[in-house]
Amino acid sequence: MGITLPILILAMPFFMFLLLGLGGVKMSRKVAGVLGILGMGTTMTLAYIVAFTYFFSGDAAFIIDGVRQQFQVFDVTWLAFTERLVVKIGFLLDPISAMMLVVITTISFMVHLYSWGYMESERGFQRYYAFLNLFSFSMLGLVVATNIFQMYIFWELVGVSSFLLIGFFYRLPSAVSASKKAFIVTRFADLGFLLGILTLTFFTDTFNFVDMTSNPMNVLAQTGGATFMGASVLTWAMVLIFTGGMGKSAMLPLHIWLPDAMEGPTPVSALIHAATMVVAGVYLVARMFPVYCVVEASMTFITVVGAITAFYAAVVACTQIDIKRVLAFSTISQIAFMMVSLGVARDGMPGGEHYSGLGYMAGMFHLFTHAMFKALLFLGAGALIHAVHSNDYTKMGGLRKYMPITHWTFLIGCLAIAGIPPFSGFFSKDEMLAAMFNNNWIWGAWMTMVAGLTAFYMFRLYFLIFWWEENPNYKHHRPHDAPWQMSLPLIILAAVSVVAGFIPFGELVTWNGVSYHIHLEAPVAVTSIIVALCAIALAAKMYMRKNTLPEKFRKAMPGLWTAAHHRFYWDELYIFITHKIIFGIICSAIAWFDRHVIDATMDGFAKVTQKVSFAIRGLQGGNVQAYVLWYFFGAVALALITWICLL
Amino acid sequence: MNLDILWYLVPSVIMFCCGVYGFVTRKNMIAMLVSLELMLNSADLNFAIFNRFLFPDKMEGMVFTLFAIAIAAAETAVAIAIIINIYRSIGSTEIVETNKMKH
Amino acid sequence: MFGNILIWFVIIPVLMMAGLGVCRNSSMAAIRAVMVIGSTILLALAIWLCVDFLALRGAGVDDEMLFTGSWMWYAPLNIHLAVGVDGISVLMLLLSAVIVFAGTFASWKINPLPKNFFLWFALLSTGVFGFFISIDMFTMFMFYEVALIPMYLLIGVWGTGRKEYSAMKLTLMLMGGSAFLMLGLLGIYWHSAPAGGELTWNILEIARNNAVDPSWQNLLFCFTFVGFGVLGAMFPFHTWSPDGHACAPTAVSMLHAGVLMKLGGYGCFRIAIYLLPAAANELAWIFIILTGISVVYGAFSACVQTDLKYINAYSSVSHCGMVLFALLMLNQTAMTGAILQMLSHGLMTALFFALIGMIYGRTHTRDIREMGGLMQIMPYLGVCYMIAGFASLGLPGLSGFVAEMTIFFGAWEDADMFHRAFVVAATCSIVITAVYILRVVGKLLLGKVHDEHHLQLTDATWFERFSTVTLIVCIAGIGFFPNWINETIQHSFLPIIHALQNAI
Amino acid sequence: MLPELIILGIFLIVFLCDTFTPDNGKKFLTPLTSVLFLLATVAIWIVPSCQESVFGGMYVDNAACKAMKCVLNVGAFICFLEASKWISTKEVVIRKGEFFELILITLFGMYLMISARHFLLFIIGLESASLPIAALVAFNKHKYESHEAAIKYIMTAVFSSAILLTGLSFVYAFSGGSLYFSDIAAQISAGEMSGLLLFALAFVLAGIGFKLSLVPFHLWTADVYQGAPTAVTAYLSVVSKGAAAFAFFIIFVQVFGQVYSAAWEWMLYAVIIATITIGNLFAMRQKNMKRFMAFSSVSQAGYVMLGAMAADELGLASMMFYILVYVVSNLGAFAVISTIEDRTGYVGMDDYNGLHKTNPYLAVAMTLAMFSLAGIPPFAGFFSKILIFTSVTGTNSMALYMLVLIALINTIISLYYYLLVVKAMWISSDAPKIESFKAGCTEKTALWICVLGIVFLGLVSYVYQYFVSSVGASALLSLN
Repeated sequence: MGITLPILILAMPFFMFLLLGLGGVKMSRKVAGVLGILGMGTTMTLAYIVAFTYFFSGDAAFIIDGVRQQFQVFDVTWLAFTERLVVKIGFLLDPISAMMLVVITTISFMVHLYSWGYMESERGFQRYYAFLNLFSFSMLGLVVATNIFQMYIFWELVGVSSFLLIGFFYRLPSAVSASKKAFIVTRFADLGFLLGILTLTFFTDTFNFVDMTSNPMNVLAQTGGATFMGASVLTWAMVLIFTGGMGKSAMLPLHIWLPDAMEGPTPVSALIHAATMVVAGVYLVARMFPVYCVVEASMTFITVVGAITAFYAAVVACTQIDIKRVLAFSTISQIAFMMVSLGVARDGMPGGEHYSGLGYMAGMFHLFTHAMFKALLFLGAGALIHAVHSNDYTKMGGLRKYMPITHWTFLIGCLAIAGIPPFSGFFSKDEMLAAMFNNNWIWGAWMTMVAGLTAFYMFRLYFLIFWWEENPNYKHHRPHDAPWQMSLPLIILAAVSVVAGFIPFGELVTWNGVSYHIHLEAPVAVTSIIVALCAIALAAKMYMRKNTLPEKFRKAMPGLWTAAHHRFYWDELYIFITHKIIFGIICSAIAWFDRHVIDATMDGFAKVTQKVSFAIRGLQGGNVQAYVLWYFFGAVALALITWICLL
Repeated sequence: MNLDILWYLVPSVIMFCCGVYGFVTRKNMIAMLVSLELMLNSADLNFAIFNRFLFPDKMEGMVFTLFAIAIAAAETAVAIAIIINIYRSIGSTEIVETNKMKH
Repeated sequence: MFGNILIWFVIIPVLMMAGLGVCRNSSMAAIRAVMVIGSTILLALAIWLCVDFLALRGAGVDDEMLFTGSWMWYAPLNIHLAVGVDGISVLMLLLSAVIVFAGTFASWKINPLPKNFFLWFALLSTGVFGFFISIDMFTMFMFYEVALIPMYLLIGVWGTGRKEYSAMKLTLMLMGGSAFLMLGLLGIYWHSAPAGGELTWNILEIARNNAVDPSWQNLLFCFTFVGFGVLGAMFPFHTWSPDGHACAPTAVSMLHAGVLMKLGGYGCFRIAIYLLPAAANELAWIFIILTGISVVYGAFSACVQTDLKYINAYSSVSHCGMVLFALLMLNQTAMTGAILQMLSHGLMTALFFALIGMIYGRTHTRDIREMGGLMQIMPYLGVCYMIAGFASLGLPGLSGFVAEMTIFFGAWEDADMFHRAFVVAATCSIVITAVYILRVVGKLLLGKVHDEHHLQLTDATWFERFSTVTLIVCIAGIGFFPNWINETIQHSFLPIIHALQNAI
Repeated sequence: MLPELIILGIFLIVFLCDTFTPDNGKKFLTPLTSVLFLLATVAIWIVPSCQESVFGGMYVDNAACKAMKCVLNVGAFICFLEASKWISTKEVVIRKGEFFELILITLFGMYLMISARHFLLFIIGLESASLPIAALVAFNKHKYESHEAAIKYIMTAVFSSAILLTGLSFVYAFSGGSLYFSDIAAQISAGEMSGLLLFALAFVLAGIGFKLSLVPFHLWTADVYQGAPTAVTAYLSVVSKGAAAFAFFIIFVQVFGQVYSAAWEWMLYAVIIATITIGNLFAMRQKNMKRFMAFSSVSQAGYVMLGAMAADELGLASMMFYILVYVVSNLGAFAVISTIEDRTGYVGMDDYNGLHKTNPYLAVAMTLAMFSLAGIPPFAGFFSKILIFTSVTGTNSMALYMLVLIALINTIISLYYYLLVVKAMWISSDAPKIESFKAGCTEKTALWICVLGIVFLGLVSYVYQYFVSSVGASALLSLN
């Protein structure tokens, strides 16, 4: 493969960003929109070509003896820290990056298209497209990174584009603060990432992924068994790197930014906060997977964090009233699913070689399917918001008659996420659960329960929006389906969600490049289907027709409900820490100290000098006799002192 | 050192100290000038004493004393002239009257 | 003498001063013409020098300093006017030229006494350029002070707020620093050659002789490092910086934070570390503590300020602390990062101050509580401010990121617990930086328009755009293509690293 | 003895002209004296020096002494120019000739101080340099301050000569019967250190320190400077001080060089610290410009003495250079002060507020003078300071480093108060008190000389090198 196409994949969105960013002010909306969509369409086409060439051409560069190779299309030096530690910018083609190219460009293109309708009347339309392109560029750069530092670079860029897009409606204070929060929380996580990179590369002396992952035992050997505070240094490094992933992927306790990020335009939420950027953490773990494998403790850490987060987010999602927040928590929960799935996969699992990479494959599979159906759900939610002008499900209800396209596509999305066959979510989730059961039945059971919760809150949402009771306002303002620019992506994504499960994913994406034949694990599949169906039935019972059951439930467990509704007070805790402790105590104290101690000391020198100057002015009393006395005693004292000192 | 020299030196030093004391305590400028003369004379005396006792075969100390006396006279003359001016200006020769400029 | 390109960096500002002297105070056009022509020539000269330098290096000329020249000045003390540049000085000259150029445009409408303003401005530039071309400690010190003193009048006459107090404080503190510095330099001079050898002020010769008695090195190191450190805003000698910057006029803040504070860092390695390597190895830890505190302390202090210039001044304390901090790591990568950080901070903070000046010129307040939503009113300035902010918080693609990463990776090379702890603390500053930058951006640019009157305000004029674009291009340039700069700097550090290793 | 003879010659010419021309025809006196004096200075400088000794070795002339005398001449010449306006005012015009005559006499005395190699000649020189100044200080007969200054001056002066003579009398006791510098030095180096010698040293130091206004012998300075006519103050602050500094160096190094490190180094050490610090502390709150300059000159004297601290050839050369730079800087400041005082009568620092609006050139000249005094490059003061510091640290003694450190820290205080003047002129927003006016031609000339000196003395290294070579050629530090 030549390097033209890969370079173009990166260059195209960046060029569009510059074009729309610098020249956007002079363009009409239409031109900007068309340019943006065409640009992204081209990128998507290129990405497809590249990905399909990689997967299906059978080129010897990509596949040798049935093992898919990691292929560095190009890798140019960007910055040389030392002779060995060199940052390069490159393009790594391997199963997961090829898959991500497809995911990112597809969703991005859908969002570009969708936004043309959704954002039409907004100010700063051109700016919006510019930012979307910036984001796409950064995300693509992230997934094709050949080395961990390149990933970090684009990781930061992704963060900033996310910041810009969340704060797109910058006139709204809530959007501004949400964007700030997102940026700072992820930035904090990135600090961990950076420290992790520092620690890891200190030993490996390379940033390159291939060098590190092709021989993970070597990495372990290079650390030479160094420990810090009881854990091995490598564990620290890998956990710190994972911290970066926790931030981007909104794992507990760094999840707080994601629900607020819903202040951004809904298509942005679909692109960034559902399909692509938030899975960067998962992608990071997958990318470093072989190294993680040799550090048992870090894998356990990932699993535990993922499991807790998945459950937490699912519970919270059951009580939210803002539909985008429900989806946001659902995203958190699903990403945590993937994390657990990665966490349970490793070498030497029971069940033999065959199962070693199952969790990895399943996680990636779910990443793919989730991207599609979650984008679909978000775009559907966008259509609803577009129609009702509110994020609040209490303003909705009974919409199925008014918005049939939205209704059906949304339903497909819900079925997919709930894991009902034959929709795509079923297949990926089933593989994940199988991997978890395979590792330890506790993980399996726990995550099956989360899957049940998922089905419940998604259908709760679905019923509350499309069934329940009609909002009387519809009479004044009749909701209707969105224009074609918005409906088309919905339909396409729904179609993908239906069929994506049948992609032979195991043949394409595995951790070691050896293809893997997916087969249903009947007990696991049946259990999960039953659990999901029960949950859907419960949701239907509670929310299909207007009744008092939900109210009764709420009354029955007031404490739990309130706590869950307030997301278990994480935000309050953070606000307390940041505002009260960091700003109120540390920063103010330091600022005070600076002015009143340090600066006052410096001023104090001046003041003391002034004071002394005034204090000794009596020396110059104007009386010549006193002058002479000083003179005389001065001379005598000089002699005496010298005498005493010297003789 | 020869004990004899002290018989002459000590009065000279006493003279000097009296001069300093007088200069510092007198209110009248003329009296201060007189005190200054005491000090100058004490120095002259020293030269004479040292010359006579330590270097009897040389004359430099004596010559120096002569010159110093002449210079002292010149100084006194200038000082008196200035005092007269002050007297004309403020009608007093009290030293305390002349401390307008200070600090 | 005049065949040496470097000398012209001093001659041209002097000629500018002469030209300004001829202008009448009222003829703004003539004054501007002199300044624009002069600063453009300087910029062109700096670029030419840079290209020439790289070409020579590319051709394999491997001397420590290029374009050297040395002319006897004070023969009895062996004082020369010795010039020469290595990669670092070239970049510093380029930076200074860029900022002088941008500063000229940023003070397009200076009032009152434009002629005098530019006279002092040009004198300041003379000092800055002279400092960077010198390799003789005496002339270096002379130019150093030449660069400092115009600040007093520039702030005092054309400043705002408590300008008299701030100008005095700034001048006295910096001069206080230079008092220590001077003593250090004298000590180095008197120990510059082995017994019986000819004493010299020439940095290269001193480094070659390496004759400073170890028992003296520690003392002299403290003197010189503190001396330069004061200008580098090292804790606890940084307090001139917030007040001084807050009161200074725009171009002066730009030049001061952009270039003058770099003199401190530059001097620290060129004199303190290079000439006193044994002491540098031994005493670095003390200053690592101080500069480490600077980094975090400055960032935390910036978080609660409400005056834009104070925020930026404290941020400068933090960033410049990072420069010294990195230098003290005493390894090539970190020191390279320090120079990158100097360049980056120079450009970025100049941009900040330029923008603050422009905003202040319109709203007549610098209090972020009294402004808001400026992005709607002056989008150009708003966007520039955000870019500056992103550069400051280390966004990849802009210069700050490159510098900070190089510093961290370099600093991490020292594997002991002490260094590690301080590096971790320093890395924390990038989060705090994000906090205060976003706080300002959020309050100042985004959100609702705070004051109805601001709706009448206009966006940037052509000369303001010119000034800012120049800086942004440089910031992005470093951010995108850092490696040629990086290599140039790394190469220039070889002698210093060598000296340090020999001294262990 | 060429310089002395020339000065005497000019004195006689001026004296005769003054005596034998009618009162209303004395306009030519100022130009006559100035031109003659200028010619004399050039002559002294051009005529090659010879190592001559007169009066049986009591008087010695050589290149270094010649250079010192030239420095003093520069100062005196500028003083003449500055005085020309004041001396023509109606209260004092009648005594115009006397002014020049007295100045010339003091200059003659200073020449003797520098060239004397015997204490008798030195004392004669010192007194003839000192007594006429009392008359000069009292020159403004119509002003009370002038009288007060004069009485303070003369009283302290006589007291100090008494102290000096007493000190010398004790030195004489150690001298082996001769008051030649070389003889005394030989005797002292042979003998033991004794308490009496310490007292003698301290008294001699105090006696000469009076002229230099070293602390604590400086208390007369401020009052006298304030009360004396400004031209006289200017003269007093530079020329008289410069001559004393040279004499101090020569005497202490030649006569007491042997007991340098044992005794007077430490006396001087203490005195320098006190001088610089006290001078600065007093200067920083002065509001009267002349008084301000007085304390500034006290502190400058401390820096001058650093050259004596070094006590070597480099030290002497640096000291000469310092004094030359100090002459132009200080006289530059005094030129502005006297110009303004003659026109408007204002001498307060607050009166200078906003000076740049009405008299920009004066403000610029004053600023340059202040910067130079404060030691700011590229002005000459920076070079003189750094050169003198370099010479002091040459011995690599830690104590001297600390001395330089203290001196350097004091430069910050001095910078503060010099900047106060700059602040008043440039920054203060008050309405300017001083009207716009045109300075006279002599004042302009004086200012131009000073400004050019301030700007170029340092940048052109020739002057310093000239001093170094002249000192090197003169073997001043050796005993003969």
